[in-house]
Amino acid sequence: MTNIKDYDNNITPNWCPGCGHFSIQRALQVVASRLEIPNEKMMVVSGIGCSGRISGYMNTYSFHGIHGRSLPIAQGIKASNKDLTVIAAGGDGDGFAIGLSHTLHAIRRNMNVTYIVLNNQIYGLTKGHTSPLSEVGFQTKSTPTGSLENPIRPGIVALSNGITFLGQGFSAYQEQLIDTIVKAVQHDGFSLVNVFSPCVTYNKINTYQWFREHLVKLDEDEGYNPQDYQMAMNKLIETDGLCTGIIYQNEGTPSLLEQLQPKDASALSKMDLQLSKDHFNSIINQYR
Amino acid sequence: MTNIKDYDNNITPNWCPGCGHFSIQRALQVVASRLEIPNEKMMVVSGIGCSGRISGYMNTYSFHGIHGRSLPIAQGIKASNKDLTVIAAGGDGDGFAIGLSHTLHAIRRNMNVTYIVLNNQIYGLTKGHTSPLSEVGFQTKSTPTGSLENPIRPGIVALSNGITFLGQGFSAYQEQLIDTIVKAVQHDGFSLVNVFSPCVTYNKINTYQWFREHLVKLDEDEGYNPQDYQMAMNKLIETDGLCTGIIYQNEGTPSLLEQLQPKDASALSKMDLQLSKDHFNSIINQYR
Amino acid sequence: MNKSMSLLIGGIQGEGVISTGVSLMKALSSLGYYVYEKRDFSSRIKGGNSAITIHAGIEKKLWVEDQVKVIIALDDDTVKKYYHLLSSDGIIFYDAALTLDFQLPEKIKLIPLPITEIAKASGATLMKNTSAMGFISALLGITADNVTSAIKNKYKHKGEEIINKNITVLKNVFQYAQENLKEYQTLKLTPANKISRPLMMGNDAISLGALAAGCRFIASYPITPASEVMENLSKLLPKHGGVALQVEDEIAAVNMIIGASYGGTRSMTATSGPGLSLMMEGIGLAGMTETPIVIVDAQRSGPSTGLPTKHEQSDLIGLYFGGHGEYPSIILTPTSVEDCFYATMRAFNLAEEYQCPVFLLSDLSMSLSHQTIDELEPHRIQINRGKLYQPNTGQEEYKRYQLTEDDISPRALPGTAGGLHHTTGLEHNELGFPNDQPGNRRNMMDKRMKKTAPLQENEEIIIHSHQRDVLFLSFGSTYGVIKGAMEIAEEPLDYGYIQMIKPLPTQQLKRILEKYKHVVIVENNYSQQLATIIKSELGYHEKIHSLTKYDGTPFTLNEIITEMGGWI
Amino acid sequence: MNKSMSLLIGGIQGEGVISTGVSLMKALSSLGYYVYEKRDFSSRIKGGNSAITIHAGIEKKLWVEDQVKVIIALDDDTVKKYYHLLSSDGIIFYDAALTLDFQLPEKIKLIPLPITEIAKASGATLMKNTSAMGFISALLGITADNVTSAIKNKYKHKGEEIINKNITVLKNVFQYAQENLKEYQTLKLTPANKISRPLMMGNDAISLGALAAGCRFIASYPITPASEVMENLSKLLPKHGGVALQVEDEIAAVNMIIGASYGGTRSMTATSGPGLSLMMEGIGLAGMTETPIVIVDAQRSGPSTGLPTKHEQSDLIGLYFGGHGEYPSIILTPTSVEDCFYATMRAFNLAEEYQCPVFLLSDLSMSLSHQTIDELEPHRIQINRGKLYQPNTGQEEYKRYQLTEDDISPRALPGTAGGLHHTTGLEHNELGFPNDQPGNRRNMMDKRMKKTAPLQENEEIIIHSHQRDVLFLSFGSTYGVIKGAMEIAEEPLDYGYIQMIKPLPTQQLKRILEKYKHVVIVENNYSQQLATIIKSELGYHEKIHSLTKYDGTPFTLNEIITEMGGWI
Ligand SMILES: Cc1ncc(C[n+]2csc(CCOP(=O)(O)OP(=O)(O)O)c2C)c(N)n1
Ligand SMILES: Cc1ncc(C[n+]2csc(CCOP(=O)(O)OP(=O)(O)O)c2C)c(N)n1
Ligand code: SF4
Ligand code: SF4
Ligand SMILES: [Mg+2]
Ligand SMILES: [Mg+2]
Repeated sequence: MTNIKDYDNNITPNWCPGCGHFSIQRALQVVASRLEIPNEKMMVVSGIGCSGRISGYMNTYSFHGIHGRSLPIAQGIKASNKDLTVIAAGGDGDGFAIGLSHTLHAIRRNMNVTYIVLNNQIYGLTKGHTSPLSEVGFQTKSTPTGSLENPIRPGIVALSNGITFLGQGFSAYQEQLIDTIVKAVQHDGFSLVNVFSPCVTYNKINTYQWFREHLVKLDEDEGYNPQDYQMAMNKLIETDGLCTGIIYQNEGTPSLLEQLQPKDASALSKMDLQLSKDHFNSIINQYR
Repeated sequence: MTNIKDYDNNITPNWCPGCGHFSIQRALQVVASRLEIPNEKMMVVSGIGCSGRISGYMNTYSFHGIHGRSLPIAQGIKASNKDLTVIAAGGDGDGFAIGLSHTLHAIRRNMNVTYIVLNNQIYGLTKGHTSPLSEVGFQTKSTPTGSLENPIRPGIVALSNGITFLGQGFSAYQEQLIDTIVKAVQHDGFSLVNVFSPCVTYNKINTYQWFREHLVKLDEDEGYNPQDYQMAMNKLIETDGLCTGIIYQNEGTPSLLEQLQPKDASALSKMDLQLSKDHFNSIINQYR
Repeated sequence: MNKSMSLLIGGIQGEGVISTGVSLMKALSSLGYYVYEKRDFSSRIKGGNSAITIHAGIEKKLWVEDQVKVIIALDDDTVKKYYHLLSSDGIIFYDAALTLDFQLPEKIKLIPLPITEIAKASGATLMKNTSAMGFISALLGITADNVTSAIKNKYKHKGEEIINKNITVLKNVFQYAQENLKEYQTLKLTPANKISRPLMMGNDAISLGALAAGCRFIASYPITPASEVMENLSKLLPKHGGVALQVEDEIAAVNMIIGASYGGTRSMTATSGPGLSLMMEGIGLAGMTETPIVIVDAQRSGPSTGLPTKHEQSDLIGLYFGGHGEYPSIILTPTSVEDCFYATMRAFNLAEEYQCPVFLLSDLSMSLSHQTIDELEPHRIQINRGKLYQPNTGQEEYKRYQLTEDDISPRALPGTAGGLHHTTGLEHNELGFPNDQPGNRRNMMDKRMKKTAPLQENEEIIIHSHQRDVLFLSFGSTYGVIKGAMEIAEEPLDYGYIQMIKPLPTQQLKRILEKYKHVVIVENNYSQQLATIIKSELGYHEKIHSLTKYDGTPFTLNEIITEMGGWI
Repeated sequence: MNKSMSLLIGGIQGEGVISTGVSLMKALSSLGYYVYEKRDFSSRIKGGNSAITIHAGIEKKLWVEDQVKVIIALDDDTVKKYYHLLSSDGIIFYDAALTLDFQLPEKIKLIPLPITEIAKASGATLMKNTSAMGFISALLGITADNVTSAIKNKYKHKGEEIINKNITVLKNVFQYAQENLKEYQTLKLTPANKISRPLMMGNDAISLGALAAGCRFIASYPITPASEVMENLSKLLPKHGGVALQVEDEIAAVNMIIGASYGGTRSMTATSGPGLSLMMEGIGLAGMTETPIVIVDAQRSGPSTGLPTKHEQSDLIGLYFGGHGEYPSIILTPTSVEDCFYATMRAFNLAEEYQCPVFLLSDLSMSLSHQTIDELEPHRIQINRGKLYQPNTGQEEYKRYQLTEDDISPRALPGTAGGLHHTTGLEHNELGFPNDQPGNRRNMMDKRMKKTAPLQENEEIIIHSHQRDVLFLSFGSTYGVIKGAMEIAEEPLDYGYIQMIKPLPTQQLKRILEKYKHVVIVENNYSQQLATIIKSELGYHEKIHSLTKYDGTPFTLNEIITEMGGWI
């Protein structure tokens, strides 16, 4: 195990004291050290939001993209260099409002990328607007009389779209969160870890206390089998999405890049780019 | 019942002979006449694709927008004038590739708009490219060795995202299709009707014959209860989405506009826009 | 006593500094003073330093001075970051609870105030802001009564107890001031005329302008510095029968308002650069289908995410020329908060009269800076809904895109009998159906591209003349500081602003460029955007000069005055 | 015998007219003729008329003549729509199976050919295209052997039986021609030199250029007229270890290639106007993060969906000035299919040398028109990957955005030890971390905006001089027809093209504008986009004139010649 500190770049995060995002940053660092990922082989990509700042606090390669597009960028990096461990991270607005389509398409594409949602059910950075994950009745400056739209349940939607690894976590359950992310990173295919991460400044409903009262820990449920799709779906419906741990994993499906490139092929970024004259001519001849 | 012909503008569709989209156009016209919708109160909005041309063949108000955005436009029109019957229509690429996010957000928003997907599991207009609804292994010019990505199952994803009316149809099952769309239009809230509509020119797999062999008609299943969410979900999983009829309907949830505007309120587009001096002053006074 | 005064209040971001400043400005405005504000904040929620500079006086000004006479420091950083802004006779008042364990030049005058102490003594450290506000008021000569009513107003939703506690704080502050701060009497403001005026920022005025113009639908996605437009209308519209929606992204927003506007409702969205880039395709659809829409672009520092909380005017040229293909649009550039109100009303009229997208181009300083404003007169601008198809006039077949003399065709709103038609983003014929014939294409392009041409003849440049041969020309919030510099300069030059940049008022501009020897275009961007636009249309490269700034901050008086030096 | 010949083949869209034309062109190219093609098709899949005009000759030309000598009509519409294009000595050959029940001017010469009949007799109406191809070949003097090998090639994946059937059709056609068409010997082409050359369209050459440049990743979304780039690379890349992905939309496409390119792989996307508009935000991110990307924009008629199958050059100015905020980019405009190949290779080099987005701006005519091309030499352009950080050089701390003399900083690719850094679309310091200080902002803006300045000194305008004082200047496929007009004109003017529009080669342009009395800029758009760009940068309004066309069709020879008339 490498040192946790090795993954910290010593920049003080600009999050509010108590923000749930701190624990996720720490969890990521612990995961990296547990898996002994060389710093230069780790890539953290993030979107825009308070959450999006997370990539800037990792002593790894890191890319802070634009709002909602962490996944296209992360998938591009992975396709480019499959030898990197690629983590995408972003807020609930980032991934389920403006970026929803990318999230669902990344799920189907099943590249070996781990996506961590820093889910506070609100837009933190814009100073507290309703998110598509906010509950009905949630009041913010954009829904002063309460939100009227059904919240998206990330777990159920991901599962129904054929995800091969689904985990959930809670900022305050560090050990479980770390374990879940470790498994997600090890999973060969796309993995999503939805982390309940309270916004202490703007979300006065979904607080640490609230989550402690409502979350069910799946790893404490002996009968739970994350290989069982139907069980996973039922559990998500039963708990209204409020459960943590590894919810579902399908180890049978090969990841996209494995299907596109032979296992021993070199990463795209490391290939010899010269085209032999013969090769070129044989292509040209198809145009004659 | 008004005359079906009243809803036809006598323009010959530019679809290939045998294209599934013809039946959907006809079904829409029959629905309009069954429900006796005055032509000027009917609004058909479409996206871009072979499918997108449907709005141009209706003798109603019609708006042929841009690729993937039929739903935002349609919802804007409905919000603007709730007295119109608003139908959005588009292809599988339109609604599940570029427009996927809008589709899922329209579902949550639950405005009283009916969305008809002209689903041929391929991009027709661009001359046959793979769609997110194409099966694994599907070969086109963009996936010459076969698609590797899991297809989206529109029904399951819609259901898991909290849709209040879900129907499916098949171009060749006219009567069922008409019945389903009638119910969808009558539903007070967002309704999605996913119609299997063969592309005879480019999709040589999912042909009329193929659908006849694979589709299950739900209205012939006596035990099927479309009010039962769990039953609907199970049926979709069991048939891998290949079933037709009304799959699910939740009549309990009020539509968005009903919650935003009192039932007897005038449509936005018909309101008096003058602001009284007193009213204005009372607002200004909050800035003192 | 002072006719005007610049002061800076700074503290830890998220601890109420800004809201204290705003309450103070409100109190001052209601007493008849004019205030203007400039903010310095970072793109984080809590922590870090944030500061607000306020200019208050009995005359209206749209700038703050480069130096301040008073600094109120609620944290150490405020002292460190801003002491150099202090004028030679200036004073820093700081919360006595601070340690200030760093060196400052000796000449800096530092006075401790028991800001936290008094708050604590009265019950809660949280009331530090009330305490600070009390101190500033006492120094400026605002009576305890006046502050008390401001505080009552501020906390009116918080209940009796909180209000009373705050009043106690104020009482103690004023008592302390009475006893200990007599020597700072010189800081007092000259009494004003007691005309109570509203305090607003640009985004507020835009929201009210929209409401007054009959806008009844907004679809929007939050973004700094535009969110307040959506927030205000989320409160206001439902009370007037309208609907405000926060939607999934800016693409949905623009397409939704196209739908709503096509449906007959005056509709808008508000965004900033990144959202605007995402809207480009939808804007083209509005252009092609001749659907009226109003888009507020509150500019911030780009490119990309850039500096989201910093000022810039760099979206102009992208809007002027941007989008794939060619379509007409209109760009309005208000220069004051009042102007934001009227320009917004005008935007809705222009959109429906010319049936095209209209941009209200604001900038961060304009959108977020509070100003004391003169009374707004909503009836100054009459609602004009443009050409609408009237059913049952016994006309021939309705043609949505009828070729007319003025290139504008009557719109039929859905629901109107007799007005059935097709609308498409494809090239279309007069009836609205797709048509790819070259002749039709030419006609339709000509129609669309020419319809806004009459606006080129408008007088859209307002000049304050001193009969000089050099003109300083600007737009947006940049105008205020130029006006300021000219007002205090000994040899002021001519100066002015342009309030509609697209279509460019070429007739008037040509006259101006003929008349002046030099025109210096002042703008907050790198590539001289307004200058480039004018040059591309009219030439005069040798007469047109540029003063640009692109470091995230607005021009200072001094920068303008220095530039003037080169032209006198 | 003819040194060159223009002919038009038309029929029902979707029934193989285009592919027949392409086979014919391939056959001609392999015999040493140069062909050039112009297409007329509609935005529907089957039905409607579609036509292909082919110019074939022993000299290379990049245009088709306005009039054609031969029309081969496989449907009635072809006769109706195109008979007016026939030259005075021209002939329409039509399928005898057509009814032609409409009136035509008497002078039109109509000859029936048993096209369908012979196909049917040999087994299937479907082989009508082979039959038509046989007839045209016979008329042009191509031997049965040569056509046979072309047909074998065309149907090589369809199996023996089909090939044999088609060969029978050909045999019968040639026999019929032998017996009945002797009098049309005059239509024969002069024999060519038998150098077999490839036939390609711009999109093919772009794909090959990308492959040769070392592009190993494309993420793209289908759109006319750009899809072939993705389609070609979907076949080619996997064979060279690369990856091609059709993704969910253009926003995903541009962001994915930003990721891939940041990751160290040469990456691209290809789109047209609507997709480009959607990419604007991502393009700004590439600009801000200094990530090299290559974007092909195959322009079509805008705005909005416009005329998706018609030609235009109207995205230029939006690309030149567009996007929110300000960032550098490069725009290359190839003028021939060969040029598409080299310009694409160059684009990848420029992207990595200057670390910014590079646009390869094509247009529908360029992207989709087949041309006989001269041999491509991939080694003419060496791959240059720009400044890359080399690990373990004992350097000090790595700074991704180090301020350097040439404003370009070495890139460290992820995976490189010692090169760890942060990348953000926020304004950042040399290390890459967010930074909002005014001084840093100025430095970083200057660095980014100035780094491409050296390119302004390039010679990017190629002029064909006749020592005249009027220059016709154009870009993209428009150049070909100008060249054509000048070549046949009695008093040709100087003419040329510009191959890189951004940064504008201002040094060279200034010399040109000084030298010529008049510069006529010829472009397919409404608002004189290239002219506007040049005027905005350099002035010379009185010298710069515009010839524009925006009806969806490219310029004809005659239009250019008419315009020339005004300048001689
Ligand atoms: C295209 C675009 N639109 C809007 C914004 C403004 N914006 C920044 S962050 C954000 C949402 C933040 O919410 P979330 O993703 O949940 O992250 P959090 O701050 O809650 O961690 C928005 C709307 C932007 N940066 N870009
Ligand atoms: C922004 C944008 N990207 C791409 C296109 C090109 N395009 C037109 S239709 C289409 C997809 C058509 O497929 P689908 O939606 O399934 O409709 P179908 O033709 O199969 O009915 C695409 C990619 C476009 N018009 N706009
Ligand atoms: S605003 Fe909320 S999400 Fe953002 S840093 Fe503060 S607590 Fe965290
Ligand atoms: S290409 Fe396919 S979808 Fe399009 S019209 Fe033809 S059959 Fe229908
Ligand atoms: Mg959030
Ligand atoms: Mg389709």
